[in-house]
Amino acid sequence: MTRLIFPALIFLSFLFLPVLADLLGESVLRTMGARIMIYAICAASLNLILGYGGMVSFGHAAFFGIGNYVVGILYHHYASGEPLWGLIPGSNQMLITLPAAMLVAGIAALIIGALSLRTSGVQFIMITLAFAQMLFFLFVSLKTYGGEDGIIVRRTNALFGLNMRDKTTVYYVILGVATLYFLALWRIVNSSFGAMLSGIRQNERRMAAMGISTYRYKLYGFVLAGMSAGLAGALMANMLRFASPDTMHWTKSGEFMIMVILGGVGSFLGPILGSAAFVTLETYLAGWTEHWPLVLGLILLIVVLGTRGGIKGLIDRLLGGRS
Amino acid sequence: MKRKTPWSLTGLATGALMALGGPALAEEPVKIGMITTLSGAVGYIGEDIRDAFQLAMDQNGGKLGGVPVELLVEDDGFKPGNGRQIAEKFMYDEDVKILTGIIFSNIAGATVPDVVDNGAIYISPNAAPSNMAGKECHENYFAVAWQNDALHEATGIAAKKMGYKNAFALAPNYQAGKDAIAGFKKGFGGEIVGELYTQLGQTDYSAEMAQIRAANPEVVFQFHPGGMGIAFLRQYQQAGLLGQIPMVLSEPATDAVILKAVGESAVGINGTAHWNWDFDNEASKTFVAAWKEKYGDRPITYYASQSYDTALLIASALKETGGVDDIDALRAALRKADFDSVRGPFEFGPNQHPVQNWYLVDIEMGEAGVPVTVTKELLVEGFGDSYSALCQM
Amino acid sequence: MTLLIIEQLLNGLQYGVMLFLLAAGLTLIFGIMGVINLAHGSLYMVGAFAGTWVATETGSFWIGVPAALAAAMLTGFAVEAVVVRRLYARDHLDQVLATFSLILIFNQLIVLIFGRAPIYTALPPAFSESVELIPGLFYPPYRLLIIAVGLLVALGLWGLINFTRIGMLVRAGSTNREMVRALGVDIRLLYTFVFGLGAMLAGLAGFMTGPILAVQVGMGEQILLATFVVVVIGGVGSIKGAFVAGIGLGVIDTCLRAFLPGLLRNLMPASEADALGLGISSMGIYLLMAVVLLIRPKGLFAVEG
Amino acid sequence: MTAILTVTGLCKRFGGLTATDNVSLEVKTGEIHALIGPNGAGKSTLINQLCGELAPDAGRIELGGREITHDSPEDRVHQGLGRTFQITSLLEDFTVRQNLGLAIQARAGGNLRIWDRVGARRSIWAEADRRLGESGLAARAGTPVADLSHGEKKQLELILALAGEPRLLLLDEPMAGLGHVESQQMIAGLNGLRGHVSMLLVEHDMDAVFALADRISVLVYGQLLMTGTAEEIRRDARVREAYLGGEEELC
Repeated sequence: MTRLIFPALIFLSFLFLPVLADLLGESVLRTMGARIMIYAICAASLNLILGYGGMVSFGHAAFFGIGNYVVGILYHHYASGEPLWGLIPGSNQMLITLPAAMLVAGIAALIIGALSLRTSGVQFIMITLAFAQMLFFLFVSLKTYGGEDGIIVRRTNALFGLNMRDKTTVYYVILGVATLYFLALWRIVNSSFGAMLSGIRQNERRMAAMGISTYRYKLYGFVLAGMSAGLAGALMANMLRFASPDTMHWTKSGEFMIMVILGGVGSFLGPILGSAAFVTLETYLAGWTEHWPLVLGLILLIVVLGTRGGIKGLIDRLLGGRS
Repeated sequence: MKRKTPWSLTGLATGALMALGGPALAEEPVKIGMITTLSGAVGYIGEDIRDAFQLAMDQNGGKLGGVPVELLVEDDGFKPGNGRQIAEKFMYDEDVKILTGIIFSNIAGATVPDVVDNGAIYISPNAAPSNMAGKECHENYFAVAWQNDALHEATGIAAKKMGYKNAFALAPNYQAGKDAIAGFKKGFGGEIVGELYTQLGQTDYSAEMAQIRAANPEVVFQFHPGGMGIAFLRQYQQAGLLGQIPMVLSEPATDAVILKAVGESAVGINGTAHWNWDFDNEASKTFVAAWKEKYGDRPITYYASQSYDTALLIASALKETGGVDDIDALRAALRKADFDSVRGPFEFGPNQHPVQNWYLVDIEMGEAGVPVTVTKELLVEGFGDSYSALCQM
Repeated sequence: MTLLIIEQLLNGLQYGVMLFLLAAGLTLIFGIMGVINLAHGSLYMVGAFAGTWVATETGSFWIGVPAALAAAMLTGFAVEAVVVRRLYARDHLDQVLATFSLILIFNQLIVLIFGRAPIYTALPPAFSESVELIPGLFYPPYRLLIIAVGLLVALGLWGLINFTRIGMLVRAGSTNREMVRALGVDIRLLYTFVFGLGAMLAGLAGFMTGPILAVQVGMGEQILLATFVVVVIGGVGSIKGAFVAGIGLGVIDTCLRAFLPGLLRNLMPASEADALGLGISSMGIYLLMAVVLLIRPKGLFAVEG
Repeated sequence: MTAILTVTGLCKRFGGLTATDNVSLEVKTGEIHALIGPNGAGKSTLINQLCGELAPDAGRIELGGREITHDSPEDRVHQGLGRTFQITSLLEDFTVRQNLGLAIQARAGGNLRIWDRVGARRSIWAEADRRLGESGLAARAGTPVADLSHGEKKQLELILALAGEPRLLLLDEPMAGLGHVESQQMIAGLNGLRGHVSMLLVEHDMDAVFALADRISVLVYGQLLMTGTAEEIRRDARVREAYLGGEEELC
């Protein structure tokens, strides 16, 4: 039972965060909370392939950005009334846009993964980066969808007749999706497939000697991770009511990696902690000094040089011995 | 080398106030939230926006229009998501009713709709993308600088007026680049003998230089903001094209900081401007003198003038309303634009974007060995933008 | 037309040797120490700022050269001693995060010291006017200088690697790290040397490009990705690969931009040709890397081992 | 007796070096067949071709009468080929039991399922516990592999390979690095498998080879020198020369 305490604590903090924000008069906490949850979904999906599967993808923002744009593009066609390619009607229904974002991101991950996974090591890092950059340049040059100015989504997608103009409602929708996502991720990590993925990270040669065709499993994991990142991107488009190519810039991929490492690679809750730490640092440092990148850089450097296993590792050590 | 300038003190003071978060001053000041970009290669623009606004406040003892104001500044880190979050913080936690400062269209796109939907006023000192000038216009959204397209249309008009019959146009392959060439064509109306798109962030333009030389146009128009533009101009000179084929530039390619970095490679090029440091009006002279006194030989950019104008506009409205409690009154006061702009004549069009004059400028070598823009003639009077027709307020 | 092709080839060569200067250091650091150094672009920036500052203060471009080299090398030594040394035994992830932090730190330090505005770099006076190489072909001599310096450095590196004891160790190190340790060599000294050398080449590249490009904060990141592409295409750890891939990429990138839209226009309507040509050339280097890796997953001149 | 493994005319060259030179070899069903040879004779290269990590330049490999020359390593495993690694290659973060569980899971299939719970696949864990119980590692079931001794790792290598229920087991120096007592245990363990699974044993420890092998093949400079019983090998002059010329001693 004790191992449930920590996740429950995290869930409860997010549940009561808006209340706390109102009490303290710090409503920025609510926005931060929503961003943390969305980034946590994306970082956790990266952690699935990177921490559990050992695939260091430097292009994860591509799928985040695709999810972002699916919501933006569907809204654009919904608002203009013209179907995409004369076929696909636009939509502002979250029950349609979110699955659509996951689907499109999943297809992109299938194609990119199928090609990239033929390489490994540094080459894999670079080829995933290359694909993400190609997508970035593609979207920057798409005139119909605003190019680098992005798409303004005037209204958050509708869901069950909820009042989505209310920011707290949107917050709880995001919390709901994030909770479902992490429950699902928990199942995936502990499934037959999850065990295989973990084995592949530890020793691919051994897995082959057990008769496992590692490529298929890695690709499957890559697609699952891509879909989750697409989900996160779609939520981000709903929260910001905006989609733009900066969501797929290579520095965004870098930030997701930072969150994973900061939180603790391969630990289930690590990405949540890492995303929380990163967003909090960025927000409060920027409010504190205009030279915040310097301070942020120093903190990250100290964390990576001084600790192993990120924040999760640190907490475990403080709580005594479990690693 | 330019070292740290005194603004850091005011910056620190604002920071300290924000950290304390309390109403420390005797008279509750009107808070103005400034979201701007201080990070990275474009950070100098944010620096100018912030410092010019502060300058206007300092000239009046920390007041605008007789009302004490407090300027809250935060760096958006060139990220739309951060801009949006800072806006929420300003509006909900600091109860800010007037926001300003955003430089880039993509950050404005993520931030401004949220601000105006919340009943706060947003006054843009720079970015003014076409959608927000047209269909998505809003009564709480004002643009002080220009509409994005107008910049390049004015340059096209300049090329036409200078008698060129054909032109070669280049811009990076992204939305603003395409808009720039479209705007130029619209104003120019002549033959385009070559149209080239470069990569965003490209550093080497030698391939383009050879193509320009091969096409041998009467005039070259190019729009490469920031570092790309510096590289382009230097390579244009090194390729021996400067002085051979004339060039016209839009305002963002000729700001004083860029000219200083480009050096002699910019001399002889024509530009367009809605404000220049040598303007002969009282407001402009006061501004330039105050800047020189405070910042010495730090280049004075048109970005700074826009932010200064923004402060003057806010001052004119506050003078009338005395505060921000009545947003409707504030909006009505802003709409009048009853202030002496550093650029001379200024009024808002129906979409609350400027209607103003554009001028032709020459780039000449200044006394300090740094090129400067020199105003030549009036190009077009009372110029607005074509999107206002789409705006239904 | 022939003149245009020659000119574009020269342009490509110049861009290529620049990429080579950066990639040579990166590929050695990569190959020998197994460290992914995202901060390599920061060393390039440090070289550019330090060299330009000294050149402006003294009024002589040439005094800027040793200043750029020294500043970049010393920064390189410091980075190696304080940060990178602790990363040798770590995985790629920690290296990426640590060197990413270094980018943030270096960029902001440059802002603190030099301010946010880009700074001006003067051309050496003798190189400011175009020269007529062959009748009808005018070319900026400064670019010829860069080509010459780049090729000289390549020659020097070739000599260093093939004919000196240090070079022997470097070669051995990029194929088999354990072997160098077994030889009883102070591996730490070798690492410091290689890192310093790489930093110096990056600083040289930064200073040399100053008069052509903009010397500004964040200039390193613009070129960083292209440099990594060169390293990966050439094969990690291979100087020869960096040379071939750097020049190849420079020439291909330049020629794609120069000739592709024109060629495509012969095949299809102009607007489609422009759109396609544009797409291919802006994704060009990434596309090329993806294709190379799909055919040769370890790059063109992968070091065995 | 039929052959479980038939190798015909296998060749592999690295640049100018011929590492495998027209090797033909047969392992009969049920036998323990040892492959010996001095260092650099090409034993590892041969093993790697048999298990599919290296592609041969020429020749043919058959397992139980079915050609597997161009099959991937995974497919060979499905055909009934198991192997152990010379340098132990295990899942270091997992416990002994988890390692074994994964090996059984790999054989059992159904591993692309993301909605089941691997902990709830009872048959797997029952089998894992049974196999551990039969081995000497039962007491170490919950120990992470990283904490095992070298001998224990070698043992686990064997257990994992057997969990795949192979018809033919390729054993790449199972005695390497073991102490005397551990070696004896390993020999006893392998002896106990005689008749249940065919084995091709690559080994330097001649005591072990002579104690275990039904037949021995000698590989020198990539070529197969001879195949015979322990007695025939011991007596052969060419074998003696090959070994005396090298650094190692026979017996």
